Order: sequence, then C-alpha cells, then structure tokens
Amino acid sequence: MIEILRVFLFGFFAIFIGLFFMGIGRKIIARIQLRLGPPFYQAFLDVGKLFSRKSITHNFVMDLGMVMSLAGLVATMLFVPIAGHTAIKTSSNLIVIMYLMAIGYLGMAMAVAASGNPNATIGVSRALTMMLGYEVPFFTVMLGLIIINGTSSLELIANSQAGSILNWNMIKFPLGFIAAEIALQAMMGEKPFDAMIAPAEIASGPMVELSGKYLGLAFLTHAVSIFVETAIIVNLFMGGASNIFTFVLKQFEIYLITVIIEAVFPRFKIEQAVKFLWTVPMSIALLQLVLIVF
Amino acid sequence: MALGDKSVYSPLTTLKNLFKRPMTIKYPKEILRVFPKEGVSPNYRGLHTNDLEKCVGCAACQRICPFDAIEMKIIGQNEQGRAIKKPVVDYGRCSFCAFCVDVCPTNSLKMSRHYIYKIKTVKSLSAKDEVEFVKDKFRIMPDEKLGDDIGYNTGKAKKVLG
Amino acid sequence: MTSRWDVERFGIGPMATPRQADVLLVTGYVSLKTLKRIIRTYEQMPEPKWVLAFGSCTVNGGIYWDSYNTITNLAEYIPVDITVSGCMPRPEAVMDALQTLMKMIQSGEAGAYKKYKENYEYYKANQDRVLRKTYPILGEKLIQNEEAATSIE
Amino acid sequence: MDAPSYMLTKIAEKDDLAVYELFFGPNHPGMHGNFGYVLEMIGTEIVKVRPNAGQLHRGFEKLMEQKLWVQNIALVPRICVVDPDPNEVAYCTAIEKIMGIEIPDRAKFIRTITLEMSRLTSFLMGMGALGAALGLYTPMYIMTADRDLILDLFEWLTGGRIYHIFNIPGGVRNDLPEGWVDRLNKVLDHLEKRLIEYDKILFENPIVHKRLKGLGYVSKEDAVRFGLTGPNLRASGNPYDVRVDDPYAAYAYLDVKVIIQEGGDALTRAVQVRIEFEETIKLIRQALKLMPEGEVRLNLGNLAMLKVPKGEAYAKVESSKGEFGYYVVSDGGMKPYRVAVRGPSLPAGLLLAQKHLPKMKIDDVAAWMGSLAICPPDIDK
Amino acid sequence: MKLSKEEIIDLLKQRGLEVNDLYPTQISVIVNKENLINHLVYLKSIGFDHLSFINAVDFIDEGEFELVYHVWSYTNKVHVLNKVRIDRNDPKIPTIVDLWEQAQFYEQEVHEFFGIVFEGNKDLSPLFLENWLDIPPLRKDFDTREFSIRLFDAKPNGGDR
Repeated sequence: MIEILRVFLFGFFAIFIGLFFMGIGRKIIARIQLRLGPPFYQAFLDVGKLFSRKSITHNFVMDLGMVMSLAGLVATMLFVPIAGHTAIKTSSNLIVIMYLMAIGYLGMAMAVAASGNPNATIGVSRALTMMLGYEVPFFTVMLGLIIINGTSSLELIANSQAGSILNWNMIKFPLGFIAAEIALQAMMGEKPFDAMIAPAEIASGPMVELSGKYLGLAFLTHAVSIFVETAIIVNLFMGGASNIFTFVLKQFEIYLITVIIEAVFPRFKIEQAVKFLWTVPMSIALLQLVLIVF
Repeated sequence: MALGDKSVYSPLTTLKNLFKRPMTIKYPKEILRVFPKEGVSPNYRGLHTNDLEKCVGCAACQRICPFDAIEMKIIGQNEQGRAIKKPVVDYGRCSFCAFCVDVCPTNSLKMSRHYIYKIKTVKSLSAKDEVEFVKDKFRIMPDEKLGDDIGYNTGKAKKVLG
Repeated sequence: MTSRWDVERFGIGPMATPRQADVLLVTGYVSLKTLKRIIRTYEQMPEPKWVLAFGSCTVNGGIYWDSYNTITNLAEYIPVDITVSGCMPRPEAVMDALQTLMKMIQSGEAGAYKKYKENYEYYKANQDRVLRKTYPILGEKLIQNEEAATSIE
Repeated sequence: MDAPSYMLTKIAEKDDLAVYELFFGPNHPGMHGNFGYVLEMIGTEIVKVRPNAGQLHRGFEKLMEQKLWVQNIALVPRICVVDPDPNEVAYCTAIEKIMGIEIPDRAKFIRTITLEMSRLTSFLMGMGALGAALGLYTPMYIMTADRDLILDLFEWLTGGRIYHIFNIPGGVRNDLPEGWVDRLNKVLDHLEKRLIEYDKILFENPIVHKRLKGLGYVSKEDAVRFGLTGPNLRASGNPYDVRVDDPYAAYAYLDVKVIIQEGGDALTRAVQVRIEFEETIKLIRQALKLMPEGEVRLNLGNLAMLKVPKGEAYAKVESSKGEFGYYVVSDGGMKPYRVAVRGPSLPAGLLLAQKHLPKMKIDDVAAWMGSLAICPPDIDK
Repeated sequence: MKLSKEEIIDLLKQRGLEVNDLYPTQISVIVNKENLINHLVYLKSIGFDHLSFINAVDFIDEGEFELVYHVWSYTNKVHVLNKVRIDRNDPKIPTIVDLWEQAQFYEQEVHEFFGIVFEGNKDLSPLFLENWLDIPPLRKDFDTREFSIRLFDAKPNGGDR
C-alpha cells in the first residue's frame, strides 16, 4: 500500500515541479525579450483552464494515445532515483529508462496521427525522426558512463559521485556532459531542435488537433518530461543530491541552460537537426568513449 | 557580407537583457510615459467633441467626410421655425482622419484625446436586434463632455482643407 | 503582445490553431473569402469561446462600407462579445477590451456563444445569403454562368 | 506514406506516393497577413502551388472612383498597413504631376522624412517577421517595441499612430511641432545603438545563416525579368532605386547611396534590409540638416472643391517592399476617373511562388515569404 | 547605350507611332491592337526591360476599354505608357505572357475586374473574387454602393455625393 502511495506522491511531485519550471522558464524568456513575462504560476493556471474546457475528440485511438503518453513518462520517472530514493528499485534501471522514454512519445504520436490533420501527420513524422536523432549520441554517452562505473544502475552511478564537487562526472567527463546537454535540448523539444512543434510551419505540429483536456494532458506530459530528463542528467553528471532541495536546485540549473539556449536560437530544419545531432554531439560522445576506454 | 561573420556566441550576448529593465508599460497602472498629458500625444485624433453653441449645423463636415460617417440630426426648432441640426458621428464608419475638424467653419468640431470606447453586447437581446443595438450605440452626438483635453484642432493654425 | 504592450502578462498568447484558442479576435474588415474562413474557425473552436470585434469596420462597415467585397456588420454572422471602436484601435484600447472580457468571463456575463446555438437559423440565413449567392445582385445583363453557386466546400 | 484516404484529400497518385492537399492557409501562424497557398505535397515536399489570394481584396480602385480627390487620402494609406506613407505620397505626387504644381521645399523635406520613418517601421516589422518565421521570437518582440517609438513620433506629428493621413495635394497638413526634431534624433540614436544588438541576435546567428543560405535564389537577370523591385531587386545585384532613378519629394537634394549585394538568396535579402535600415537612418539625419524654413503647403483654395485638370500620370515611390505606383487618370471632374495601384509584392508573391515553392519543403515556406517581405494587402488591393 | 528621352521619342516617331511627352521622365504612346506585341518587343530591345504593370481604364461613354502597359527602362530612366484602345463589347487582346511572365497575373487581375479576354493566356481563372456572378466589378456600369446596400444592407448616412 505504501508503495502505491509513494508512486502517486512521486507522480504529483514530478508534475508540480515540471509545471513550476515551465512557468519560471517563460518568465526568463520574457525577461530576455525585455518584457514582463507571465506570473510564475502561469502554467498552473493554463492547465487548470484547459481542463475546464470542452474538448473535441476524433476517435478512441486519440484518447488512448494521450493517456498512454503521460503514463509512459510517469513510468520512466518511477525508475529515476530522486534525491537518493527511487519508487521502484531495480538493479539496472538505466536500460529500462532508455526503453521507457520512447513509450511517451509513441503514445503522443499514435494519438495525433489518429486525428487526421495533415499538419499533425507531418509533426509526428518529424518528432519520430528527431527522436532518432537525439537518442544515438545520448546512448553513447550513457554507454561510456556504464563502462566506467561497471554498472548500469543509476543509483550506483549517482552514489559513485558523492563527496566533493571534484568527482562529479561533469568534471571528470566534460565532453560527455556537453554531448548529453545538446541531446537533452533535443529530447525536450526546445528551440534549436523543436521542428516538431514549429508553429510557423505546421501550426504547432502534433498539438494541432488537441483541444481542452487533451492539450492539458499534453502540457502535463511536457512538464513530466522536463522533470524526468533533467533528473537523469543530474543523476548521471551531477551526483544525485541527498535531500530534495539540492536535487531540485540542480535540476533547475540544467533547465536554465536549456531555456537560455531556447530564447536566442531559431530552429533547425528537421534534416539539418538530425544531421547536426549525428555529427557534433555524436563525435564528442565518441571522443569521450575513446578517452574512457583507454 | 558586411556584417561580422556568424559566430555561436553572438546570440548569447542578448542574455544581458536579463539585467536590463523591461520596456513593458504596465497598462492599467502605468500610462505611456512618453507624453505628459494622459500618455497620448498632444494632438492625437480621438473621439470628437463639439461646442454646441458655436455649431451652426451647416453640414460642411457631413459633405467632406470621406466615409459618410456624419449624420445631421434635428434637435429642435429655433425662433424662425427652421430646424436646428447638429452632427452625429457614426463611429462604425469614422476613420479618425479629422477632415471634418479642418472644414468646420466655426471651429466648433474638434477631436479629443480619448480613444477608449467599447460596447459589451447584452445577453438578453436576441441576435437580430443586438445588431441594431450595437449600431445605435456607436452613433454618438459629440458634445463638450470630452472637451477639456482637446487634441487635434486646427483652430489656431490656418485651415487646411479650406 | 510585443515587448512594449506585453499581453502575456495576463496569460494571453497567440495560439496556432482554433482548437487551442478561447478568444477569436477579428481585427478590422472582413471580406467575403475571409468571412467563410472566420465562420469555419469559429465553429472549430471548442465550446466556451468568445469573440472580440476590433475597429469600426466590424460595426457598420467602416471605411469599406460601400465596397462590394466586405461585409458591413460582423455581428450578423457570428455572435460578438465586445466591440471596440477606433480605426486601428490603440494598443491600450485592445488591452482594456481584453481585461474587460476577462472580468466578464469571471462574472459569467460573457456568453455570446450560447446565442449562436439559440438563433442559429438567423446566423445561418445571413451567412448563406452572402456566401451562397445564386443570382447576380445587380441583376440584368452580361451574366454568362447561370448554374447554382458553388457550395461552401 | 499512403495515408488512408478518408483522412487526407488525396488528389493524385505520383509514382505510388499519394499527393495530398495542404492549406498553407489564410490564418496560419507562419503567414504574414491574410493570404494563402494551396500546396499539393508528397510527404513534406511541395509538388504544386496555387495561390489563394483575395482575402484582403476591398476594391480600392472602385472606391476611389467614387470619392472626391481629397477624400481618397483618408482611404489610400489603408492599402499596405506596414508601410502606409508611400501610398499617400504617390497619390499626391500623381495629382501634383497632373496639375503641374511644385510643392514648397519644406513640404518636400517633411514628406521625405515621414517616408523614411515609415520605411524604418516597415523594415523593423520585416526583420522581426523573418526572425519569427525561423522560430526566433526575441528579435521580433524587441524590434516591434522599437517600432513603437517611431509610431509615437508619428502620433505627435500627424495625430494618428499607423494611418497618418498627413499628405495632401500641395504639401503636408501641418508643420513639425517644436521639440519633435530632437525627440526624433534621440530615437535615431537609440535605434543605432540597438542595431548592434539586432546584428548579434539575428544576423550573426549561425542557425539563421544555415536556414537562409541558398533559399529562394533569384539571379540578377531573373530579378529584373520577373519585375521584382526594391530591396529584393538590389539584393540580387541590380543597382536600381526609384529614389535615384526618378527622384520625387526631396530626394533630388539628398545623395541616396544605392546598396547592392551579390547573392540573391534569402540571407542576402535579409542583410540587404539590415544595411538599408542603417542607410535610412543616415538619410533622415541628412534631410533634417538640409531642411529649409518656409511654407508647408500651397494654398489651392478649398481643397474639397479641388478640380484636377484632364490628364493622366503615373507616380512611383520607393517603399520598403519595392516600387509603389499610382496611375491616376482624371477627366477634369471633382472625382478621379480611374486610380490604379501597383503593389510591389505581386511579382514576388504570386510569380516567384510558382518558381521557388515546388522544389521546397514545407518548413521553408514561412522563411521564404519572410525574406521576400511579401505584403499580401498590396497584392489584393 | 543610354538613350535620352528625346532620342526615344524620335525613334518611336520614326516607327509611325503617336507619342506625347507627359513629364520629365514619362512619355505615353498610342498603339493599336495589331502591332502591340512587336511594339513591346521593340521597346524591350532598346532597354525597357521592367514591366511595371498592366491596367485598364473603362471609357464607358466612348464605348472602349483602354489598356495601359507601363514599361520602365533602368538604363534610360524613362517610363513609357503604351495605351491600346479595344472595343468594349468584345474586349479581346493578345497576351504578352511570353514577353514577361508576371504579365500572367496582371492579365488575370484585369480579366477578373474588366472582363477583357487575353487570347493565349492559359489560365484566366478568377484570382481574388470568389463565387462572383455579377458583371466584372471595376466596370463603370457596376455600382458598388448599390451592391453593398442590397447584399450587406449598408445604410448611407445621407452624405450627398
């Protein structure tokens, strides 16, 4: 029973922190654009409003897809150690996380393709190619860390970096961190790699047909994805902190970097994005791998 | 390219905006700080004002109005029994071009600096007469109400349109 | 919504599709082709929706009242919540209208979309009269094609 | 990718790939103004394009035939919202040409200054829209805010923010209020300082370079043959500028530097607009220095009764989008017999679309339109 | 080879065309329908390579349309208005799409607003107006105010015209 309660607690905690980050992110982007941004709790208001609206569904597949995408991401979140304790302890959860992360986006893709809007179909094909793009460098970086720590369990990797800041993986493997940072930017669909939610070209891609509650669900999925991805990076490179506050603080630093990059860069075309992802971060990750192996 | 060639760091320099004061004018609390009086320029062309004593009802403004926005309304009889007519501006047609102000022989018609005028539709009205309701609400007989802060008026300067 | 008149302070932002939008801003004149798309956009928007009509062109035809291609009054075709005067209303007037709309929504006073369902025939009749003309308006000479108007595809 | 037929309107079958129809339609976030292309596409590649113009058609030429000569001036700036002044100046220059009158020098200079300021506002809007089409919203927000500073100056001078209705046949309506000129100088200095920031964020941004390089290439001869004008023409290497070739207002007294760039692709057009922005600021400063004192308007009697002698004239003005032309025919009456308007964006919007879009992918359409500064209202008029 | 305006006027006069000099940079030439094409080809050969635009004027009382081809030369800095008169009842004129490709859209526009048929122009489909059943709107006998009153029940406010 306690177990289930912990799972729910983690779920709500992830959504709360994710929305909180989104609100602050919009405020920072606004300040970069020399304007007063929305209040920091704006994301909560948006989600609240969206859930109060009537929504239009096309068919059953769309409902299933949306719920599946949120469930996929929350499932990924369960395996990520947050400040020392994880919801479900397994020995090699890094591999499970890598697999489960794809579920979230597949769910979204299925829901949106069912909506039949050509813009959405293009958006979905872009999202999946983008996924192809960022997973290759990200997994090479992970491979490197697994080899060096001899284990694929995130907790052990995180604990191996305890102690002073000097033995954080970020300091020991700076190249790996840069490659992971670029891949993170693409994973979250932030600006240089947000060809799938490109409002100027395909009218906000997959989210074209989502209204009311579905858009609310998409918002939550995005919030949880922010939380999960930053949590993975914190555990891998910045040594998962012992108590919650330092953990959230570190997550916020990572999110800050992505928001800053988002505010000042336009987006790549989809083939340019994948070409960029497979050349720049990939070569850094391979270099890192070579350094680790020898 | 005359400009410096492309570099990854140049866009990051805009991050210094984070430490600058935002340019936003917080509208409800703060009025545009550019112009002293009420935030709008001294000779802004806003809603009309008309000095009803000086206005003789000659309909010069009605003739010059490019978009047929002025209608002369009879508001009574004078001693000789001729009807007294005053201009009524239909803000559903007016383009705020201020030709009428230039043409007014007695300089009674002027344009104030007020620009906020909106009509909320009444839910109780049915669709058909709501259309008429809004149209009538947009027909206003300008009087001295907005007369205190006159914006556009060619009283002192030479007549433009003769 | 630019840096100087930031509307995002009130959480108002442009959305890419009618599905995600709540308020439809009709700024200025509406030509026949645009009217067809405005009606389609309006009907695509999910239920609690509001319409703001800007400028004199939506009230009584504005400066194009005698043009053959622009409608005179928007409220005959879709229900409007607030109409703002001004030929290009000022940014302050726009923000003032948006804030009054937000107050109206909280107080439950803004419900023009219900009116669309109640007297749908009135709106539909107006829309068909304008969009599905089957006979030439000014009549008589020089009409080659007599077949019925193309339906709204 | 043969999507089930009920979902997409499949039009044709082209080597077993379904050609479907996508509306890059009128109300599309990437679209500048109310204009649309009906794209027939395979996957994300465009096969055929049909322009869907006409949403902004208000029948200006018909309305102008029914209004007095002076009344049209309130109607004319509404043609192109982004750059209203060239319309007024072109219309008034055409009338002055037919009447054979010469407006006083000070009026010429005031006209030139308002034209160049309107050009600044249009360039700011154009550069911002180009950035937004690529996904970079920061410059758009800052540029539109700076544009507001110029609109405040217009509001003080003419009484209207966007539509100034300030030129009349025979000159301008009122003189510069005092204190206006040094506020203008302050704004120009601010803009020049801000220009360095624009360079950093938009023009030296590597991803902007990657996205715009080679997009929508127009060779030097094609630009002339297709009838492109303005910055689009000069970005392909043709040194032609209406202000130099056929000077009007006070351009004869000023030396207008014609900037040309070899290149002709979207990136060169963006940089062309940026350098012309800087040149316009210098031009305004030059005009402010040389501005004489004196009368602001010829006294043509009661303008409401203005009768233009029988005749015809074509007046050209260099707007920020290209050559704005007014062909006015008068039969000696109180109303123009015929006014025809030449919008600069028609060759770019309709003809180049047929040339460039079919080879392009969907994600370049918005950037392509932004770089060509296509302003749909002056296509539909 | 930059030609001055006077030289151009003489050249055109030798070709037997009626030329009058309007303004310092503008001349107008009356051309008849038959030799319009080779007149434009000739102009193009002596440096007039920019077709500003094509428009039509409806002289209803003379029962004629007048098509004006605006051509500008970047080298000679002269603007030529080539005016062609065609009968109002069967308005036909050969197309010049093969001289300038943008003429396609100018002709489409003139066809839609005046009803002038351009022979040889492949696609004269309506460009701006949708579902238009009346006579072409820019003709003088089309009254837009009456149209707006009947269709959109616009009410004039009494400003006399």
